[in-house]
Amino acid sequence: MDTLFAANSLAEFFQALLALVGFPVSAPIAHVIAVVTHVALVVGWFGLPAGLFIWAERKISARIQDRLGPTRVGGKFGWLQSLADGVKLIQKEDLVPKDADGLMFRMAPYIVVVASLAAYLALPFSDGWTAVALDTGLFLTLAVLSLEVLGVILAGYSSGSKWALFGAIRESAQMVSYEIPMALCALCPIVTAGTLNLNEVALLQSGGVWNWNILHPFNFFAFFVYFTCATASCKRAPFDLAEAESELVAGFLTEYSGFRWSLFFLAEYASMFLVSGLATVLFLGGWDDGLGVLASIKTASPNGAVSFLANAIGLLFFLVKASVLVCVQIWVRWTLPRLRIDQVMTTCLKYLIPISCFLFAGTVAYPLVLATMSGKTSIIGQPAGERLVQPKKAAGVSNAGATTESHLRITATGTEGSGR
Amino acid sequence: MTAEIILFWLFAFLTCAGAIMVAASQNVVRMAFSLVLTLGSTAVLFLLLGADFVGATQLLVYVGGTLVLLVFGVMLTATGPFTRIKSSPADAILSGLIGVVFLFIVASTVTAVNWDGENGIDQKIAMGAHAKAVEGGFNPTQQGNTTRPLGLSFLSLRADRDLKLDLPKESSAETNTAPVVPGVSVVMPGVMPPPKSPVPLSTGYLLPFEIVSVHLLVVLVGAAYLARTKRRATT
Amino acid sequence: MQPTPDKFLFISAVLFVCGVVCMTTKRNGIGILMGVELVLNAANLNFITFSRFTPLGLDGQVFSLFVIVLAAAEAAVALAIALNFYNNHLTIDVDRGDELHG
Amino acid sequence: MESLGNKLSTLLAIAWLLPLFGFVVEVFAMSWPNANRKSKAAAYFAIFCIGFGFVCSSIAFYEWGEGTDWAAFKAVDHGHSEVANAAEHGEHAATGHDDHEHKAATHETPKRTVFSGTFYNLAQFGNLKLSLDYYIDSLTLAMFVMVTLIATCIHIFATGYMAEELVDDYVDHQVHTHDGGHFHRPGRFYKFFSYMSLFCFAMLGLVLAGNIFQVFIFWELVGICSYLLIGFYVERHSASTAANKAFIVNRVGDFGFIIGLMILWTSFGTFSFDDQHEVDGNVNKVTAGLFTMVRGHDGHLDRSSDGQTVLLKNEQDVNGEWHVRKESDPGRKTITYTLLIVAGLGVFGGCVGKSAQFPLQTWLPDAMEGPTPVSALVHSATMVAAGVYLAGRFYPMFVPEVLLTIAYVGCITAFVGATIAIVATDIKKVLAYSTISQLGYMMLGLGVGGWGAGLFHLVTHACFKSLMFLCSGSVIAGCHHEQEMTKMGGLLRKMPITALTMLVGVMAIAGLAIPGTSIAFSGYHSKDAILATALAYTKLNPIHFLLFLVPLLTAGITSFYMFRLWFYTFLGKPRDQHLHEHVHESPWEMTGPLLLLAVLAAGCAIGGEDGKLFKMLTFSEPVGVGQGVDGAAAHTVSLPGHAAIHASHSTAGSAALLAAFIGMSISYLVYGKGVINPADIKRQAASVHAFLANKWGFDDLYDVMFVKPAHVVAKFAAAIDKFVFDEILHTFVRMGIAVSKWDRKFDEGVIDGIVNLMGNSTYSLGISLRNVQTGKIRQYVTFIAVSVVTLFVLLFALYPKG
Repeated sequence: MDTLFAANSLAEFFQALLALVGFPVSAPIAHVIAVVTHVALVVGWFGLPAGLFIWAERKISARIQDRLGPTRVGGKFGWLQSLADGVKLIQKEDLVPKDADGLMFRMAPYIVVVASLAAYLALPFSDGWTAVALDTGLFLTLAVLSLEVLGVILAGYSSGSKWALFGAIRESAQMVSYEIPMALCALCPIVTAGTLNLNEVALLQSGGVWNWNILHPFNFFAFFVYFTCATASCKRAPFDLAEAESELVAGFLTEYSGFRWSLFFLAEYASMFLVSGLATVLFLGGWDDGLGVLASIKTASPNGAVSFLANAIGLLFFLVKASVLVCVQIWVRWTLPRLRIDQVMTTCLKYLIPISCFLFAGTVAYPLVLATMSGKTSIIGQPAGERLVQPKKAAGVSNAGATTESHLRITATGTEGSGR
Repeated sequence: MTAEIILFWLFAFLTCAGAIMVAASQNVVRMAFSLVLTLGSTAVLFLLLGADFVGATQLLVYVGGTLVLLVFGVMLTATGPFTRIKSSPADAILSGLIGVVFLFIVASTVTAVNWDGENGIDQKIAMGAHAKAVEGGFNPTQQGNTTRPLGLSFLSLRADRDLKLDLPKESSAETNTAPVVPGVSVVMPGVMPPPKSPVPLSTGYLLPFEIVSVHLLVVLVGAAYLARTKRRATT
Repeated sequence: MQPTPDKFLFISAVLFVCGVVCMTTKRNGIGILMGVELVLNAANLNFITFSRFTPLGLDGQVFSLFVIVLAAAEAAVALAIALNFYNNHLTIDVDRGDELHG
Repeated sequence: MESLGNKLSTLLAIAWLLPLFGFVVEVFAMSWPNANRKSKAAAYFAIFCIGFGFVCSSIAFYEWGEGTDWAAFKAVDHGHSEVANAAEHGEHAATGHDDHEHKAATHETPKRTVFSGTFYNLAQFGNLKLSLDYYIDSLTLAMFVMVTLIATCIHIFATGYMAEELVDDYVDHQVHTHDGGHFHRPGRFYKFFSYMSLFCFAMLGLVLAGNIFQVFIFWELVGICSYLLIGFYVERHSASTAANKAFIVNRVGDFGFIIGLMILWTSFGTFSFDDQHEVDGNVNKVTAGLFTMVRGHDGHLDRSSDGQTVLLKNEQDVNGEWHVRKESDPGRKTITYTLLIVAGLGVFGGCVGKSAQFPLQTWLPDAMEGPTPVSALVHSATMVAAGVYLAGRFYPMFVPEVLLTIAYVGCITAFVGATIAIVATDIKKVLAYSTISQLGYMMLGLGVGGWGAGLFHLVTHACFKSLMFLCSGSVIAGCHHEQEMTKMGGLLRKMPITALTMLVGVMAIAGLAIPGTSIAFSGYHSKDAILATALAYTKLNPIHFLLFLVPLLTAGITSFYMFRLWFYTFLGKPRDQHLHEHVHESPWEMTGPLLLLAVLAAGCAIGGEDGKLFKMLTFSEPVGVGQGVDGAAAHTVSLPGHAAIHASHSTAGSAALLAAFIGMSISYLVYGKGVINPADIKRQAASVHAFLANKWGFDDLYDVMFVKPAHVVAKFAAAIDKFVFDEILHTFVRMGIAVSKWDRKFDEGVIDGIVNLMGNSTYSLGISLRNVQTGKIRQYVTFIAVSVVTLFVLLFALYPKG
């Protein structure tokens, strides 16, 4: 029973579970099962919540615009409106323009969807509850996110329509430029934590709101810059230049209809949730409740059902935080007007990049300066080196080795010795 | 026939297929996206080989950056929709021939080496004592974590070379819990015996790193200068 | 259990050959650029393979990182050159840029 | 004693070297980039140098007198033996090397009067030592004082005379450029005085010289200076030719001089006049000088039994006397008598050239092309007298035959010069010829055994001749460079000081005196001394009676043409009114020296041969001269001793005076009163006049004898050069050309062929290769790939398996 809850990854979990049930399987099979489960989870996740978000967006926008929004389908609040939309979209005819590049035209939506899907690869939903606990988690996530633009370009180009092309070019230009400040700001908490492993980043913030990175003087600003860039990279208003219905009919979506169109739509919401979750993990303490209860529980009983339960509760916290951020994005979309393309680029290249560079440098210098002034490396909360999870987790989370770890600490925070 | 074998074959196929499509296709944009396919699956291959950081970099830089750049180039230099500049079949045949011969040569070279088997190289090196370190360090089942060593090496600290952390005998048994530094040198005949006392730190890659950064800056400026639109040819 | 190195090497060989063929056949400048990228990737794959299977260790990965970065730089410059070429010849067909013929 | 010698040598060295210093300074000042040509700084500096030299030499003279407690003037009375003794003492002292018991044994005043030594060793070839020595005796001192004094006067005079050179743009009216204008050049004030200083240095060095080689060095140096100064107006053709003439003619004499030097060196092994003292360690090594070897301490030549060889005394005995070495002695030295004669003649040849004696006298009149101060200093007082000085200095080496030659040469020179001077009309030319004849007098005096007389006349003549030259210079300056006496006349009122001083000079050279009294001009005493010697000489050897008559006649002629000069210039009515109006007396810096020199000219020889000057000179007379030579024994001429000379004084004196008066009165009648018209005489004796005016045709003679033949030879040589050597060279050249033609053919045909072949093949190869370079990138890549593949294939094919 313990092994069940002592599992480091889903694969081990299943292995233990099946062994418990009486079907002992080898590790590879367990891996396959785990992979399948992951995919099922993620797809299911935004099969369902994407719908939820769409519904939420309709309602929120309606409220912002002083309307009721959907009220009919499925009860008083129109719960099933999204489902109805989905059914309608699936029923629609799959059109491919005559002089479009058919293959590309068909392929584009899948690339986008796969990109935003794959971005969930390294995102931890709760302590250790991640598809692949990569050491380069954030890095990989950003990389995969950057793949999305290719799909957009492909779509715009292969449509063989100038509106689509315009939209695609705008989109690519915008995303390629916004990636830079986004990555820089995402690196700020990484520097503070000293690891790219999202799971560790989250763990390092656990144990109280005062440990969250957002209270770090530089990360605080970094959060907002990051969120702006994230919004832009999701093509959300006020940065939705790609489908600027007032200028380009619908941008790169012009020629699309039916299911393929809805794939783009899904991908958009998926990436919205992804960037929000990323923000949660990086700045908002991930699955940590603000009071350090869960952290204390887990430290009290590192493994077993209790910690499992704690993880489950942490999952809820995580979802809530992320969803709130998504709602914020929706809110922003329906309240702010759209910028001109030149304004968009100006915002990025002239303001966000310098600001983020400054923030990054500040975050790097901050602990060193602080350590030289006062022996500590952070004003509020424990220094990063001291709030580390128990060694058992460390084995699963990072195989980088204690010595390397300690070196990493030294190089990252200047004075702190190894907490492990 | 484990999962990673499956993955390997899958992505190996994708890589080769993409590469061949790049070589075969006449449409530049299709080439570009075949290239995306190739590079992406190459990145996965990197991951399979335990080089997660390199894989991620491959994705970010190549797929996310370079290829977008290429597509830009394609679109900026396109004279019409879906332009295709056909190359003469003679060229195709000639270069195809060369390619085949070349491939044959390289493949024969590769296969000529006895990788596994009694006294094959694999026996000597890959599956030798080094493999244990590999088991610890690069084993994909534990998602080889090369980020920190790489970062340290760029900060001129070779975690795998300088921190002489040779494996304890018993630790090789349960590889999971044993803290293993990737690429650490272990006792093996002919290859780098572990020094008794810590050797002075090697310089690592700090200088090349800096040089490359400056080089990037220079390239940025130079490319921006070159790409400026000048007077068109009078034709 | 690992796939043996020769498989990876073979893949890289395929990449390389395809790159070379690409360079020799494509009249489109960008196509040639892509061929170059393929070749570089083949090299990277070799690096990684040997760093995985031989005591080369981390150095292979470091080198491949450098290769990637420099490839990016090279791509940028090459693209700028291609744009210049296009500005001067109103085409990207490299066969038209043979002013230097003997 | 040594201290005295050091003192003297130091003082004289200062006096000698100062002008050199002046020369250097002036040369640099002259070549100074922006030297102010209007300043007289150079002149003042030169005057300072030479004047200081005069002071030094005077001091030296006084010191010498003190050091020898005026032995020179005490040695009175003309008793044969005593004079001999005195001379002996002198000689002893001169050669005397402090040998005390010897001095105690001999006489009461054992003081050294001759000091010799070495300043500096120039070089040492084997045992031939070339060094800067000094030889100081009363003659040296007298010459120093005389030269420096006169030079000072002339320098001062020159500051006035050369004043016209004080301009940046000097117009030479005697030089005409091609466009008919006059020649313009920057003034040469600096240059003139730097030359003068150099000359003073050379002349003093010549006088001070302690060995014959050193004499030769400075001899040539004064020659150079005279060359530079004669050619001072180098743009004037006459000046440059005159300079060349002087130089070349002197070379003839110097050729003889060199022969003499060679003989002396080969047979004596030393050049030094006096004995050489070398102190190495504590041994005081003494080697005999020339005089000692020849004359020894008693002045007698030691000749072998057959009389063909002269035995040289180069062995010193304990009392410091010198003897001939034994037959067996390897150090024994001898010289053939004829060789000794030749040596003497050679050296005398040098003197002939330098002081314009009979065969070589022609250069001196032309030398008057130089500025007048130069004529006064170089060509009358000092340099030309250097020949006489050398003859006197070298006297002990002359055997009677040589002396006879000297006498005749002098005699002829005196007569020729005087006769030509009668008809000369250029004022400076007249003086030049008189200079020649006076030099002839001196030589004559030396030749007939009047050592003292010759040098006595040398000094007096220096005084009055320089005076007269300066006067003529003042006249010329007054007359704006008009030198023809025929255009002058009546200048007495215009320039009284010049006229009167000139008169003094004239009287001095004419040798006037008040009969019966001892009041007389210096010229009288010296000339009288010479004539007396000549008379005594003719008494001894009657066959040579001309040696007395010709000089006597010449004395008359001298006073004639001298007074002619004076009357012509200063009396009578002006012949050229326009010139006469512009005549003016010269400024003080010119007249001052005139007055001073006039005093000297009048009274430097007061007392005659009892006078201090004469005693002083004769004090260092070579031993043996005093008692004369009885030539009968040696089948040669015999020379009169002092006694004989003294005996014939009154006769000779009165004869000379008579001749002088006659000459004076004739010229007064002719030119003063104009009783006889000189034109008539000219018409009467036209041929004679022409002959004389043609200078006895010496120039023509030399022209025919040397110049023309030289031209012929030169032409012949040129012809040979042109038709033989040139032809040979041309043949070579033609052969070379032919060879090179063939070589060219080979070059173009074969070498170039090969090179071109290479070039063409390379070119065609390139042409064929250029097609390969299509400029298509893809093709290049293909090539690369193909080549790589090929390489691999080859590798696999060739690489040994296993």
